[in-house]
Amino acid sequence: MWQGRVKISVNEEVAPGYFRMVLNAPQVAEDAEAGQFIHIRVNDEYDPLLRRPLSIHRIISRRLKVKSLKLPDIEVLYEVVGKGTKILAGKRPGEDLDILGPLGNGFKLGCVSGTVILIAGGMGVAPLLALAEEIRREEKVKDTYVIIGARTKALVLCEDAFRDLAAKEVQVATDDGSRGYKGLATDLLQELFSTLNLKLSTTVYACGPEGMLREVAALTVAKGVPCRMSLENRMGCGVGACLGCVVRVKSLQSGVESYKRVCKDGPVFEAGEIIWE
Amino acid sequence: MWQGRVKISVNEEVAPGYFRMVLNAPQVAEDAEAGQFIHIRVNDEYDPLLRRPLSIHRIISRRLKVKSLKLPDIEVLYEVVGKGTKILAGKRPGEDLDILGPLGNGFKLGCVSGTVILIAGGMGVAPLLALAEEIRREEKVKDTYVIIGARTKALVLCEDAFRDLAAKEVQVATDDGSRGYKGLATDLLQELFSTLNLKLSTTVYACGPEGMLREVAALTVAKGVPCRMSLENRMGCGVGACLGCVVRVKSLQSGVESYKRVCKDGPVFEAGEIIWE
Amino acid sequence: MKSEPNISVDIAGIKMRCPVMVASGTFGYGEEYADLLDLSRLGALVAKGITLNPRQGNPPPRIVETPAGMLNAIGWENVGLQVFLEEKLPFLKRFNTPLIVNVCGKKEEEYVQIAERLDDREGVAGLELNISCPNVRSGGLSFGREAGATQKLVAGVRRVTKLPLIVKLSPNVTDIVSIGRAAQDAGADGLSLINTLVGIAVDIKTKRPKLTNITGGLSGPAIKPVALRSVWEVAGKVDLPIIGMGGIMTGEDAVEFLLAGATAVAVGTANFVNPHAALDVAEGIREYLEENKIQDVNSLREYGKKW
Amino acid sequence: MKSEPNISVDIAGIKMRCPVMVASGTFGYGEEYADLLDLSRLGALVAKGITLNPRQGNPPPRIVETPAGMLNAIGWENVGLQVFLEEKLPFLKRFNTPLIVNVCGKKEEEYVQIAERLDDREGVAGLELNISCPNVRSGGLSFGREAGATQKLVAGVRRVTKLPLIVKLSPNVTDIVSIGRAAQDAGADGLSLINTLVGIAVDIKTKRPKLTNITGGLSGPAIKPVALRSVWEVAGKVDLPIIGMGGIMTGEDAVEFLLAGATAVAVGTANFVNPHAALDVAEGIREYLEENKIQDVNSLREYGKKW
Ligand SMILES: Cc1cc2nc3c(=O)[nH]c(=O)nc-3n(C[C@H](O)[C@H](O)[C@H](O)COP(=O)(O)OP(=O)(O)OC[C@H]3O[C@@H](n4cnc5c(N)ncnc54)[C@H](O)[C@@H]3O)c2cc1C
Ligand SMILES: Cc1cc2nc3c(=O)[nH]c(=O)nc-3n(C[C@H](O)[C@H](O)[C@H](O)COP(=O)(O)OP(=O)(O)OC[C@H]3O[C@@H](n4cnc5c(N)ncnc54)[C@H](O)[C@@H]3O)c2cc1C
Ligand SMILES: Cc1cc2nc3c(=O)[nH]c(=O)nc-3n(C[C@H](O)[C@H](O)[C@H](O)COP(=O)(O)O)c2cc1C
Ligand SMILES: Cc1cc2nc3c(=O)[nH]c(=O)nc-3n(C[C@H](O)[C@H](O)[C@H](O)COP(=O)(O)O)c2cc1C
Ligand code: FES
Ligand code: FES
Repeated sequence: MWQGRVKISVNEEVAPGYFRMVLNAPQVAEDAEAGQFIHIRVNDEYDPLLRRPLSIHRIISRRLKVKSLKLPDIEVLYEVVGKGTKILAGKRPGEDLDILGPLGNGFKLGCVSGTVILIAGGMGVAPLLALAEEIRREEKVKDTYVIIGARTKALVLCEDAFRDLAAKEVQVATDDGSRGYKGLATDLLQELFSTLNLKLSTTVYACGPEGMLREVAALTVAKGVPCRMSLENRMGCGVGACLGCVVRVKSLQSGVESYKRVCKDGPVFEAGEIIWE
Repeated sequence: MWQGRVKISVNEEVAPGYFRMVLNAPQVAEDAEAGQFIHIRVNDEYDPLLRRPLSIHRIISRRLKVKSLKLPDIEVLYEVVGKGTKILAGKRPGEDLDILGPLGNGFKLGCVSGTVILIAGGMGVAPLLALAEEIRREEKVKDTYVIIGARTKALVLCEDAFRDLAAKEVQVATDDGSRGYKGLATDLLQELFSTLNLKLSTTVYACGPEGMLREVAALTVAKGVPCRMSLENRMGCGVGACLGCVVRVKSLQSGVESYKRVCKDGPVFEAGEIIWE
Repeated sequence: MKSEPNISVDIAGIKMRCPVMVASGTFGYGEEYADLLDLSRLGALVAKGITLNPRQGNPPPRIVETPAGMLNAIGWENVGLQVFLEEKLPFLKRFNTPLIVNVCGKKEEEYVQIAERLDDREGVAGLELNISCPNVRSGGLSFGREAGATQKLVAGVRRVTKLPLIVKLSPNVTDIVSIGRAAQDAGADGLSLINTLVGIAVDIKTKRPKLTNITGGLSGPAIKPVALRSVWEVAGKVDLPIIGMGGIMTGEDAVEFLLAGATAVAVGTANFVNPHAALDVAEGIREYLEENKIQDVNSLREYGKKW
Repeated sequence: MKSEPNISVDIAGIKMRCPVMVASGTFGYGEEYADLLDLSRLGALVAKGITLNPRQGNPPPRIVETPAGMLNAIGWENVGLQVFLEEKLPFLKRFNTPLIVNVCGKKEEEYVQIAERLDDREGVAGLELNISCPNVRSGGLSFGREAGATQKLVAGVRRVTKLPLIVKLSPNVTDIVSIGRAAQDAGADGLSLINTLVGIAVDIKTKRPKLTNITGGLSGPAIKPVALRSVWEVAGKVDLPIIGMGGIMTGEDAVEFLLAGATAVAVGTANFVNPHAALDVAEGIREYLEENKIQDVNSLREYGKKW
């Protein structure tokens, strides 16, 4: 966990209202895992007051001029939804940004093997691309399927990037049918489930809007397929101290209900443990 | 009085910590007089909350491409002293700024004639340059003297601009003696007074830090020389509604004491009417 | 939606074309803003607080900016009742906008005298009793911080006026509901809330308060959560129409107050930041109603009762 | 200046190397921040409020951002006294930093029992009675909003503990001085102020409060003026050392509190924005003293008395 000011080297609009930003932050990148996030202070004033959490989208190598050294950088992908992200979008390369991270528990691949399915809704691609990069290094994973859902064609993000990461198949669903399947990403998941032998090791990783995650949780729990999903919640501290970001969970072992902190115990949780309100 | 968003066409550092900004604001420039100010909202968030007042420094002509039309623009000169001016300094040409103006009562040259002395301390040059431009158009003014005081050489602003405006003499005083006279601008004023025939029509216009203005007021009142000076005060509305920016005055006619609003009744006042706390 | 939503409201018998007024002390007597916006489009205009005799107010500095807010200690500078009637009222009468006169005083007597003289005045639509001004102290707390004193004062004024009587509450109390109830019991027709919170800012260079008066009243977005809570608490317990205020900058902010239980809102500090704020807020409310297919702004205040 | 200025202070017998502590509920039990800053450089650490039995707290959403502030309605989620003693205290004892335990309860009985069990505990430097938490209601107002209830509660706890007893005051009252006096009369050794202001934020899309608990406690820079005013009022009238808090983000903010009459300060919401805030604030105070050639931080609190 590190906190300090880092330099922005890229901040560009990649789709209408969606930006990618590269931060020269080797202190954070070195320890970062897929599913973790950084907590960003968007300005020096007190409005907005709190930091904004953004998932680690990619860790990319930057070659330094001197001594052909390489340093890892952090890339984030964000949508402009309110004042904090609007201020971020106005930053220029060369400016500084105060970040804190890496925070949270990532996807924790552990001893994953066999078939892996990544399902992303909208901005949900952000942490899943980092995960896809990690999965590529997992020798026991045979096939990786990627399902991307978006409102419309222009907002389908990272499709090529996932393909480049040697996913077996990248499927796209859009609400308006302007690209790929017309309908929900979860329809595609259901269909995929019907073509796979779920008795063989299969794991699902999901990130996206709450409605989608709820449905993914229902589907995977019903089929007994292990599924880990990344949640979002309003955050205060981001480090587990304020208890502001909790989600209601039921222990898979004991059945005991309690609150867990999205920032520290998550943001990645087992689909089965989440109690949806 | 006009309020709206205007485009920034220039925003550059002219001396360490001092910036000049040009705003494409013909709606304001057309009505503006020397000594008036504009009230600027530096960002869309609520910190800082209030607008920041800056004097009209120059009204400059911009030639439009089409039809060889000309539009007047507003130039302001500002020092970075806190969070509002820091945010201003970070603006890029092409960005918008929400301004309100022109506000206040300017220097009101009226039927000035004979000798005119402008005395500026630090940022005080800002409104006095606009005044010098107006004075140039006054045929009855014979000689214009300019005295500029600053902490050090690098912070002596607009010296050449005043010279170009055909001032008879531009004198400079710096606290550290790095340029011109070593000492206070008011020392130079005192000296100048001793060389002039104050029986002939002489008027002083002043703007600068409170300490300087107090001294200028004392000198001019003692000699019976008419003097108008521009005051600064914390402002709320800028239009005379909140009564937040008042200064204590004593009517030159009736001797009655009351508060006057710097934003609306001023910012320019008769030196003799101000009651210094 | 077929028809435009209704945004007119009635506060204590005062009919307003839109639910947005300008808050007392932040809009002078209207003159200063007349160049910048059409006063006849406001829901109502609440004049700067007046006292029986002219008052010079506190020595400067009188205002200081704070994070997302400001402190003021104007100290009731005003022209006094007589000059108000002679010089300010004629101007304000020109606009077809209800004028609510904000009344201040040190003693009950003062309030009563002002109310008496305003009672039959053409052009005065209602009175707002400022019993909560934190910047003038007359031995201890101001009237509005104690239920008994509130009830007595309001009853005294009620006796001499038939005008709609709005009482403006202070948030600097343990139990704002009890003060609101006291006003209701004494015959008030409506409540305005909130006035400013008492605060201080310190100048660490001079080691003294930034305001000459030491304390000032905190207003602006910083206090919006406290204002919303106050409105919601009172709306649930007191059966009077409420004018909600405190940090309203946008139509969205205003809708929050209306949902919490206010019938109308007032825009204060926002006028300084955006001279067009009151009309922008009104337009924002209208847009909200349209987007949410709500026919009448008066239906919003029912929501808070169900929370 | 020849020598370093003194920045150590003594609050109710608790010796602190610098006048900056972290505020209860904003720093957990220290564990989460231990990676980011050296806990042994803090003046003191105030633990998250504990209750006799574990509490799960309120359903989310529990926090919402407001202009220059935030509302929280955590609702006392905590591990309970037993687990605190077994699992949290051992970690905190490792640092050479006074630990102040923030105590919460619904009934006097609860406070008393917790105080009894903490009295002889190694590693506990003092108690802070949170009698002002706005997020738990037990029939009407919380203890800290009424002088009589405050006095009774503090006296009850005083009877069972020899530990330095700090009482944390609520700003949601008409007269904070009377509550401070009641605490003093009942034997408190120090006062913490302020706790959060009660507020609401409304979601205009759902037409419901943003917090499930409806109301929450407002903290952050937005409330700093109210906090400074409270500290100044109480410091002038009550003869107990004060821990000032509410919106402190920088060393300059802290100096404002010290000038207003506080002996020490606590940093709360700022920890979320800048995890290093408490140490940065301490450093800022030291720099201020040096620049102003002030030898001892303890001399600052005399200024407010002269305003
Ligand atoms: C662990 C984590 C990882 C995230 N990763 C990404 C990412 O990689 N890319 C990305 O674009 N976004 C991500 N988000 C969401 C992102 O943090 C919010 O969109 C951002 O904070 C909004 O800030 P704002 O000031 O622009 O919007 P605001 O003005 O604060 O809010 C605008 C609207 O968005 C809603 N909103 C804002 N933040 C949240 C939130 N955290 N949860 C639910 N609703 C919210 C508000 O209620 C409001 O309606 C992540 C969130 C979390 C918790
Ligand atoms: C009519 C008028 C015309 C002005 N013209 C110019 C100009 O042409 N160029 C220019 O550089 N400045 C001018 N000023 C001053 C300018 O408005 C302030 O410097 C600016 O508002 C500071 O904003 P900030 O947010 O950067 O500083 P803040 O963070 O608000 O304050 C920084 C420091 O400056 C002090 N300060 C800020 N504003 C004022 C003020 N208005 N009066 C006294 N002290 C203040 C504060 O107390 C604080 O110590 C003018 C002021 C007035 C009233
Ligand atoms: C500069 C200023 C002067 C004020 N004067 C008065 C007044 O004379 N009478 C009154 O009842 N309220 C007065 N108020 C309080 C406002 O009417 C309003 O209740 C308060 O500012 C909260 O609203 P806001 O946050 O929108 O400003 C004043 C507020 C400000 C900022
Ligand atoms: C998330 C959060 C949790 C809090 N929990 C407690 C608590 O358990 N006990 C307590 O006495 N105060 C609690 N407080 C209040 C703070 O200790 C402090 O008094 C208040 O936040 C004002 O300081 P600040 O503006 O610096 O945050 C909490 C505040 C926040 C923001
Ligand atoms: S954001 Fe503070 S505990 Fe998660
Ligand atoms: S700033 Fe409002 S009256 Fe001058």
